[in-house]
Amino acid sequence: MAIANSLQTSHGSRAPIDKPTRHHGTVHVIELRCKECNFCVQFCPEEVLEISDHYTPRGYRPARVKTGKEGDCIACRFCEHVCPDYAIYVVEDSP
Amino acid sequence: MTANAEVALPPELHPYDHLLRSADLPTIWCPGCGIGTAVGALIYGFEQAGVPKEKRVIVGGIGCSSRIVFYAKTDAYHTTHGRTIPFATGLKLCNPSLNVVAFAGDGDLFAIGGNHFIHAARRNMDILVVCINNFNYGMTGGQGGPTTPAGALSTTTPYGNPEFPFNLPNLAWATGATYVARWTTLDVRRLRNTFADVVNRHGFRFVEILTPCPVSFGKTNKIGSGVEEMEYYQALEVLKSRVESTEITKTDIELGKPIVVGTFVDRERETFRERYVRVVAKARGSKS
Amino acid sequence: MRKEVRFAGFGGQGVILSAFILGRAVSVHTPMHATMTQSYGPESRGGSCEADVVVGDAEIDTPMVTHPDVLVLLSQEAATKHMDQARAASLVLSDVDLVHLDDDVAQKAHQLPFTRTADGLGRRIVANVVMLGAFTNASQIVPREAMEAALRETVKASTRELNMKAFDAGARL
Amino acid sequence: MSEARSVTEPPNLILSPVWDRPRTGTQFLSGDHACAEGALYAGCRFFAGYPITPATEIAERLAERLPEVGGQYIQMEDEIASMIAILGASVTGAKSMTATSGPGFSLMMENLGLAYMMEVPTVVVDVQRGGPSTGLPTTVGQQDMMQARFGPHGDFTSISLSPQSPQEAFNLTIHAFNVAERLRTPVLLMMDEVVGHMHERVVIPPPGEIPLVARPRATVPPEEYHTYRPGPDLVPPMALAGEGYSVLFTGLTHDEDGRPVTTYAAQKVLVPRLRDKILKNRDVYERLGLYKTEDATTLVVAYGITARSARRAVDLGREKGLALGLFRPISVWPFPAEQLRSLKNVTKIVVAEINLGQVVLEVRRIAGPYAEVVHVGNPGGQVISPETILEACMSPRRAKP
Repeated sequence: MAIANSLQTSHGSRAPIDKPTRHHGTVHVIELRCKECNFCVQFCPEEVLEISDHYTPRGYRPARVKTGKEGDCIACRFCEHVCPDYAIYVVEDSP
Repeated sequence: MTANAEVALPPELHPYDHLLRSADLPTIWCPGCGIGTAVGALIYGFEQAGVPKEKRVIVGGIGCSSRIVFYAKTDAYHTTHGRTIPFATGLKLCNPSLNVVAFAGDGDLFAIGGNHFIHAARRNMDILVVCINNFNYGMTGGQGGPTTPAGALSTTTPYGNPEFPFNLPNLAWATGATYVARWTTLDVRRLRNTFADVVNRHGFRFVEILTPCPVSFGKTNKIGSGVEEMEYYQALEVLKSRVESTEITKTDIELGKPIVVGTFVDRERETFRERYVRVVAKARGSKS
Repeated sequence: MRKEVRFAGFGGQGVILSAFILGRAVSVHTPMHATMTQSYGPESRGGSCEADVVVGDAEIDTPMVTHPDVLVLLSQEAATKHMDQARAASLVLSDVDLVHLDDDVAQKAHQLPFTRTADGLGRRIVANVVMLGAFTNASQIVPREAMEAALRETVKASTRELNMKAFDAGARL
Repeated sequence: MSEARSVTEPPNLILSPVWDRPRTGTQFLSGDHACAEGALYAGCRFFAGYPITPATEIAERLAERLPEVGGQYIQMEDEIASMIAILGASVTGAKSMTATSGPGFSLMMENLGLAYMMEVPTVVVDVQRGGPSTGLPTTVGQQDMMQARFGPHGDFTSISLSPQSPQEAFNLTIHAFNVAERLRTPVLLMMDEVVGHMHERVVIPPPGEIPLVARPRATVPPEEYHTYRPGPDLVPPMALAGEGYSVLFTGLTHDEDGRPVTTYAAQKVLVPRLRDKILKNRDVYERLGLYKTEDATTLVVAYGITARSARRAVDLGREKGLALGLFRPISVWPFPAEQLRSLKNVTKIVVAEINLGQVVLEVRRIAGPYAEVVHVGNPGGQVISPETILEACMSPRRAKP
């Protein structure tokens, strides 16, 4: 992290690494699979996600959609693709 | 947001559940490990490329990466340490209709199995080799290996690694691979597209995936958690869509230095199989 | 009946091929049994070389030759090494131009010009086939037709005629 | 090439294996070449190997012959790769083989263990030479017999066959494939340098005359199939790669679905079954050569080339009025213990083998309580002579301590 910081990575750099199509989606989290790795939270381009404050039986706090951000998902699916645990996915809202 | 922990989940939720041995989830991988991301990308590649389910074969060796066989629902062979490639070789040769992926870690493929890698590349064996490079032996607790950066700390390089690591794309190129790419798990979309592109191709194809190993490598080297290692990649990644062969030596990985990612090699060469079929024709023709 | 035959010379003389042809003649073209073994060294040319054939009318038990009945000596080194065996053997053939035998052995041996005859045919390489012709005649272990058939099957088609000629020349020595 | 395949052919080789070039009839072949022809006859269409004296002739013969029959020969980078490549081949249904000698055999041990654990049929030939280490590359030994029995780590049961002639090398290679397929296990063909290099008459029958055995295959639909659920004979039917079963094979201790379960509970189900699968199916593989044993009081136990000296020793002894007999385990492992015990008149056993005492340990374990067991051997490099064996048979009984 120290090295990353020294290269002045800021929260402003949370651009997706390629351009998503502008859609809207609903995020689903399978909490029992989530290991609180934070990949989805950290790399969601719209900062839709956060870590919840409750624990799963395995002792992790699963990711969840921030209150008030439910409509902000652009269905880029980066969270779904980057999740190493198949714990999060997006259902695209029908246009 | 859906269920909380107490509610029984429907058996299929995630779009990949039918492609996973989902009853065995969650995986054994540590929080912040990127192997699962790579596995998902490979599954996507199979799907996107339209590889029939019964034709998918994954061969793993020993180590964290090889555990793919317990989660991806394909014909799956969990073999011995270092021997993914020769097992895949025999398998592919005897049933060329199968789509065979050797999926293993950096220690498996390049330390104990290094000889097999270079020879399979030399023969242009028809397999896709995926290397999860997390710079150390994760499963056994973080020992140094053939890709541990010079100076990096591990349980067996407590004063900093005195050795130089392999540059894997360079090695693969030099020994004959027809396709070579390097991505990090942060580049998941490019990684997925790469798999979709190469699973159906012929020849010896090699994809290196730089993967966070927070518990062993990341913590020891003050990079931090999985997500912090991802940020480290984000900060240091330099994308080169196509590196000329003369430039491939400049893709070495050093701690704290830029990491070149991209597709480095994409070339045609006759495969072992193609050449052997001619041997058969000659043997049968000349002896009849 | 059990007959032990030893061919001894140096690598490159066709020692092993000679034993092979004898073994094949017996095994494929007669109802008798034959076992061929060979000393096998890291050098393929120039070193000493032996090949043994045991011929019997029953299945051969041990294939190891300890007291050869027939001894064929194609080099001085082989002759020197096997002189005692030659003394005990009932039949000894040697190349007269390459091998000097002790007097007592020389008395009973068939000392014949295998190499010289082959040179006369224009190809020294068939000296062993000349020898086989002489061997077949002198030993009477295996019918000549069987030997000729095995020889024909073993050598390349392009050299068949030369080899048959060499065999014939040997048989007339 | 034709799509038509005979039933004896492995199902998946796109090269369309054919068996239109059998070299049948009476031939004069070395043991190595006879072994190669036996493999072809048995339906082997994949060979991966690395050259090593005195097994190289097997590779050479198959490099020439396999492409003739639509099969494949591949020279691997080492014996480790060879051993595991034949396992990869076998999981597709192909019959596969490798051949080596002592040093290479040592390198194969880990993946031989994997074959036992994953229950992958294959055949491994070891043409034994003198060891340890590089030892005597070009001369005879029988010093790998305990490695054949106990080489890989962990508990497993080896089936090892030992031919005494080229004809038997041909026949036993076919038998080895049949046993491997039938029991889903690797089978070892323990030859020796003399048998490997020796030439004799070998009669190769027309295709079909020697029956071939196919491995038990999955017949139920995938959703009802369990990768490692054994049949009544303790052998699990095998689903091949590409058949749609999403099979899971692992070298880890596993449950009936192939899932890793690294517990004592799983281990104590799996590993004893792997043993019992072999021990309870003796009729599948056991072969024994007996010579004049009916009234024998002194028995020579010998295998491979040594058995031929032993046979001569028995004849020489009989000429002297001694009640000698030959007990030749053709399947050396598991040792035919019951047959040995059934020879009630025997009071002395001479075990002749070209080593300093290997199979004798097993014979002593079996017969030690009722017979004097003597070893006659050498450290490799030469065949034991009939006279040496006879002498051991005639030496006075040791005084009991």
